[in-house]
Amino acid sequence: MTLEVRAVRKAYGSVEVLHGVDLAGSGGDVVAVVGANGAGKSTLIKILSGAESLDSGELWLDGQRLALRSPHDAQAAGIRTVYQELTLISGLSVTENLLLGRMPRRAGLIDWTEAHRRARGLLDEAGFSGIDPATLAGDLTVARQQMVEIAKALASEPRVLVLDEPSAVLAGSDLDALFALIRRLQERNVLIIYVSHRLAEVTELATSIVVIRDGTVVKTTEPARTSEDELITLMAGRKLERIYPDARPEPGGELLAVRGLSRPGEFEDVSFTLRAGEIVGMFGLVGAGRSELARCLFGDTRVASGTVCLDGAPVRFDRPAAAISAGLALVTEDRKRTGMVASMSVRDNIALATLQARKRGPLIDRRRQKATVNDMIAKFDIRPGDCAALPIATLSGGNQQKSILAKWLLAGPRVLILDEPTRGVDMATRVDIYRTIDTLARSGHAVLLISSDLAEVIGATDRVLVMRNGRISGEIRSDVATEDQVLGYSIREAA
Amino acid sequence: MTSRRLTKPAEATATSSSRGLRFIGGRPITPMGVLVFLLVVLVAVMALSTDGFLSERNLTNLLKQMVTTGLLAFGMLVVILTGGIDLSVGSVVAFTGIVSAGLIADLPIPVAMAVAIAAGIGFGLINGMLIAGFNLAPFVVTLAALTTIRGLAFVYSEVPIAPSDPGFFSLGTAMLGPIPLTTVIMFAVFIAGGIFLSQTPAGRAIYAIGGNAETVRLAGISVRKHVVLAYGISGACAGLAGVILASRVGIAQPSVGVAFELDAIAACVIGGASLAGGRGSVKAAFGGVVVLALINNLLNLHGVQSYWQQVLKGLIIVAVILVQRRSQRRRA
Amino acid sequence: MTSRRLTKPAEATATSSSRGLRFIGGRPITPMGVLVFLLVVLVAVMALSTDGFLSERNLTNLLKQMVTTGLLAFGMLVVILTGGIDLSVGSVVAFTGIVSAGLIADLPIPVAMAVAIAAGIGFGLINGMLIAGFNLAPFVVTLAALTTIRGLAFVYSEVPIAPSDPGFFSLGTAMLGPIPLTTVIMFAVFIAGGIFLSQTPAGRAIYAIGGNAETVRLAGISVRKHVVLAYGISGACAGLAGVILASRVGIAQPSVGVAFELDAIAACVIGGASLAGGRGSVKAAFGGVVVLALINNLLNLHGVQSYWQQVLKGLIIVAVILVQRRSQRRRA
Amino acid sequence: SSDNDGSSGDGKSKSRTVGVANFTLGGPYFNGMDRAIKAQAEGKGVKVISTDANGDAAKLAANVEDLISRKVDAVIISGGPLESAPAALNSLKAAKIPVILVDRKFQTGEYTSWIGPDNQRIGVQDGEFLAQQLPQGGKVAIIKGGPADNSIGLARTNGLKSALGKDSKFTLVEAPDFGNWGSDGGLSVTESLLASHKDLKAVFCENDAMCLGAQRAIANANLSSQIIIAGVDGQLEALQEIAKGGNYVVTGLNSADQIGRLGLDRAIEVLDGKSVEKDTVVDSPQITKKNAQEFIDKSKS
Ligand SMILES: Nc1ncnc2c1ncn2[C@@H]1O[C@H](COP(=O)(O)OP(=O)(O)OP(=O)(O)O)[C@@H](O)[C@H]1O
Ligand SMILES: Nc1ncnc2c1ncn2[C@@H]1O[C@H](COP(=O)(O)OP(=O)(O)OP(=O)(O)O)[C@@H](O)[C@H]1O
Ligand SMILES: [Mg+2]
Ligand SMILES: [Mg+2]
Repeated sequence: MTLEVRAVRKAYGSVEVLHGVDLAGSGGDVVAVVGANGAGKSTLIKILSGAESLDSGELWLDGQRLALRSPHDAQAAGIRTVYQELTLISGLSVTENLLLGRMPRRAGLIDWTEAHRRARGLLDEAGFSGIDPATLAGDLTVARQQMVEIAKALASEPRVLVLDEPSAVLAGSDLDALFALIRRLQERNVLIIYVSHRLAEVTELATSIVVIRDGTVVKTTEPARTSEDELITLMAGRKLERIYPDARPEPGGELLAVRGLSRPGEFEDVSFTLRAGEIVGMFGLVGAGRSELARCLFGDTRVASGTVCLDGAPVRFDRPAAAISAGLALVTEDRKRTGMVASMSVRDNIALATLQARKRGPLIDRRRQKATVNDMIAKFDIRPGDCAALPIATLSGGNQQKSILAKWLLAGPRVLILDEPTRGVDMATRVDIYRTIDTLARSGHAVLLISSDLAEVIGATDRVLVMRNGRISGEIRSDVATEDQVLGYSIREAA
Repeated sequence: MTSRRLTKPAEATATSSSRGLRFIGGRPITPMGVLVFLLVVLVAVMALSTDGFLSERNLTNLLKQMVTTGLLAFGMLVVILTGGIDLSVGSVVAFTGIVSAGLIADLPIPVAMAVAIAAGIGFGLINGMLIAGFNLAPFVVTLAALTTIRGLAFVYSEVPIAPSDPGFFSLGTAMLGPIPLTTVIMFAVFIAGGIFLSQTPAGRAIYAIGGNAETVRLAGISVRKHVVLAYGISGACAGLAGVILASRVGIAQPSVGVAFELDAIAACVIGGASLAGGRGSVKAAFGGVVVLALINNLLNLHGVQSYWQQVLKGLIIVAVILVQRRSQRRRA
Repeated sequence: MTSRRLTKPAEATATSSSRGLRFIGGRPITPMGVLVFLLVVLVAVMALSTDGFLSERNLTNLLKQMVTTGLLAFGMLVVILTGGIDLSVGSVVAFTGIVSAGLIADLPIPVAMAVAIAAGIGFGLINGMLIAGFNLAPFVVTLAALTTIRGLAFVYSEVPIAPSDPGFFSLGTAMLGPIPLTTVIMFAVFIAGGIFLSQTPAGRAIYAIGGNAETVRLAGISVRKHVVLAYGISGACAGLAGVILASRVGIAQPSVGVAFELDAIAACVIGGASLAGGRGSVKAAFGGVVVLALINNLLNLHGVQSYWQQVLKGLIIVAVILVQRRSQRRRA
Repeated sequence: SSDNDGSSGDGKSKSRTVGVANFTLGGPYFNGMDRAIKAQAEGKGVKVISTDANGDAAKLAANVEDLISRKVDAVIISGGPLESAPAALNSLKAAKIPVILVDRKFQTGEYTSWIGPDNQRIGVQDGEFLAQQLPQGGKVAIIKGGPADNSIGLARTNGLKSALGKDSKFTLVEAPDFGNWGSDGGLSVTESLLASHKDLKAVFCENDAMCLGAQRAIANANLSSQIIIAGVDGQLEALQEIAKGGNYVVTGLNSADQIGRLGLDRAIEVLDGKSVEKDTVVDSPQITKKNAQEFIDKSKS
């Protein structure tokens, strides 16, 4: 069983985003595809899965030329894809999502007991036994939805399984389960194409690694014959001398002080402070309650008990607008649902939080707005560079994320709360983001960096707060912290 | 740098929005509860505030009067579940009514009625093909259909047709004991429809399409086919309603049925259906139909003046969906 | 339940329909191009097929007769952009018309008209508050409003009111050269509205809300306030339309304006607006208004009988949106 | 609740309840009728329950059923454009409740008594008057209220045609579009008409409401001196225009007030067991500049 991608080219409108990409693999391989945001990974995958047509080039499966006109053709050929974006039907049970179009029936009617049994089987086989097939897909956390997506893809016993950043929303045991699954599939001689920004897992899993930069394959190699540093350099096209910035000077006075903050069912008795000029990391297991805390600090949900002080003065935000005008900003963890307006242009999205800021009379000063937005696009190196007028939906995941950061930086916040800001973001871009928040901190801002990435949560911060079951379970200075310590705080069950 | 992640096994699935609910074929039954409550209240109010209400005649009237809205509401629900809407049902009622009355001149009554209903199905299928085939906005397509089909009804006969053959009235007037035949037919439609939507692959596909058409397509289910089917069902219900109405009134008018679609839609939404698609239950839609019928009956029995009736009806509908929403909120 | 459907049909078509297009303030200008083409064709057909068309009188009629739909269409567009819909405009037209005619008995004409328009705004704001404040389905809220406000119009006066003071007619009948004053007012509304939607923070917020209300809220913009504003604008336009219509006809009837909302919505959609919200342009909506007016005019000049007019109108509307869609497809 | 009370059971067994089933109250003529019935009932000490079917035949049937539930003693049906209402009539027959039809006589079904105008006759009157006014003939436009499922309008138009049609001096043009019985419709239809027929000599509308709109369109086109107008009903605003002696020259009285009052009286007579005329045609005097004022005074009083 062999798959070959030969000299594939693809252009959107006038912009060519793939300039002749080659890729090959055979049953049992795990071909990792890595590259910077906007490099063309998802596009390549959309072509493999029949979702996009290729302009030129060829796809060969077992010596047969594939002509994929629709995802359906791809599935018929045995190629199944789990997309970067979740596609479950939130209103239907997990069972129906898994067996969509293949529900067992008796006398024309659906046989629910049999259906649930089969769904159960699929989940167990995939190693995701924790999920109850009878729940609504919409009621699962993103992580769990992702697992159902994968189980669904396996249900049709594909010969090629394509995974686009499956680990972006997975963590811990879920991730381990995924890896175990991938290994089982390898033994079943399935070819796996695996897109990820997590070089660690790439080097751990892959049998071969394809590095794409700006739509061309710059190198095809194997884990044994390369290093993370080399990969990063190849992806970025330049040497990233240092990932995390130098230590910052001793922070200034207390900017944000949280005391005994609680929201029953979400988080309990949370206390911490942010000082001017410091970056504080917040680690925790998915579901620990960090996002809820962030949303509450930002005035999106009401404080049940406890106090929040800004510059020593108690504040109580009843809506995000209040928090923003007080100098807070929140980059949410869920780009598509709460981060951007897909139907609008990049410019409209970047300007969204500052519509009132640049006006001439009652009207928006279009010229100044354009200028400031273009500055941001340049500053964050958002690709393609002339995207201001494009709908943000056409940008790659990482570039969308940068646009959202740009939106908030325009609002000129003093306290910046980032919830998983580097999810699905490539290393070079991460470095940009670390730099940006570092400069912000140095200019007297305070940053709360919520992240599930141990290395980053320690490396990019001054202190690390750890959350477990909605409570702060520990705090460590980053310069002395070890990953095991932080992890320990996050999982150790209370005595 | 390694980036390992962990999660506590305890991090189980269900989030707040579903806590404490049971599911049928994977869809929540909450709105139903609220409706039942609402209905009990309404009935109590009416039984106490008016003496006419519980009289057999009035109850029979109620049963008769909910048939048209009921049939249209079921068809509308199916369409709404796909994320669409069918504004043309009122015109289809007019067209099928007048055609059925016109045809019995040359055809046996059952055949004439069958032909009329078939015409209704035809209109529905055309709507569906335009919407699914060219992916046009259902609102506009069926809006255009509303105009066109109304026009065709007049083209077929400018003047009302009052068949002399008493057999034509039997469908609309026959009683099974205290219950009108037409009401029984409506119940049958709702029961069959309920099973169709919750227990058959096609029914579930219709729900799924309303949820995420793209995913359904990838699952190898023909979205087009099922959307067309949905509008076909709506057309069938409208056709049946048209024939029944003509037979009940005893005279078929090309001008009948204006704004019928609005009550049907209102019934579905009162029943907690989401116009975005994917959410809604047959039971609850039926509840919505009953609520509307009770409101009308209440206002009539209290002899509220016509214009005030309109004013109050609007206000009551808002009140009802407010209660619905509140209850959903509390659960969420 | 939280929907994590990232490939909602809406979004999917959103990108696909816009891929490779130039954008103005985030919305595609294609539908405009198609419309212009359509208009040219229609006008050519009419100029050639009828002698009456280019007569000054006929052109003046055209200008007069598009005013009501035009005003309603702009208000409707604003509401549609937020992802809502306003079915109550027809009733608001009736209410404000009759109230303005009634009040001039005791008030100076401009004041009376202002009061009436204010009432229209009031209705709009109430709609908006119910919809945004309790997040109820716009369709049902404004449907209830349609009934209630119609009732109120009759409660205010069952019989038509024909003011004797000729000053009442001047608004509706004054001409600026060959162009009716009312038409000028409509143009003014569209121009001001265009600037409002594309150049002011509130306007952009309304677009954004239609795209993703959650994001807008977290960007510190009050969704509620802007949705209420949108319905207020729709109410204002309906109020203005009502006053103008009454003044033009010279007699205000509580029964006027039935189904006006449908033409307004049709105009927006012919103009390429998406009923899902976030997408639509003022220019294009105006194009839609003109197309509808031309269709009516064409059928009248050709003396097409009324129900055939209905049939053809429906078919033409479908044809028009088919052309729209195709063109978008081709570019996609 | 015991059977013998019902809505009529407010103490004195003498008191009667008459139900009114209106097909629509959406037009001045019809709610004029409704008000006349109530006004007359006031005087006679009869209770009236009025219902409105919003132009929906099925709802009319339903309303009648509701009225029966409320044990009315008689039902007056103002059927508007409705040709017939078998269901309603049947259930009333079954309940042995007398039925008085006002304005509209149903083609089919049994009723106790009918009181209404002769619409054909009114059309003829208008036609004859126009003939006098336009000795050398000319183009006469006809504006219909709605589709021919409303034979009231049809009768009026046919009346006019029978008066003018045979005379070769006259050419009749029917407006392609309906005026929907409202002034706004009358206005826009006339506007379109004038665009293609500048040489009109007269406009006939199936009711006065549309004439009022037509008159405005004609005025806006500065053709008031050229085009005269004829209508039907005797709506107050129309009478006032006619009295002014402008181009609105004639209408035929179809008095909702008169018919409504007679209708209620008829109902009472029936309930009193008097024997009554089956069909009563209310005569429809022609109203012109000469006699307009007296009718205005009458309707004011
Ligand atoms: N629908 C589209 N229309 C226009 N351009 C597009 C479209 N989809 C993607 N692109 C462009 O194609 C390029 C590659 O996008 P792609 O999503 O493949 O990047 P990626 O490698 O997946 O990035 P990421 O790691 O952020 O997901 C980007 O420049 C993006 O802007
Ligand atoms: N309302 C929601 N519906 C669906 N998924 C959600 C919702 N809120 C959060 N999620 C996703 O579910 C996962 C668990 O998030 P949740 O907010 O429940 O805990 P959390 O505080 O985000 O966890 P963490 O501490 O990692 O942020 C996250 O991946 C998040 O993106
Ligand atoms: Mg990608
Ligand atoms: Mg989170």
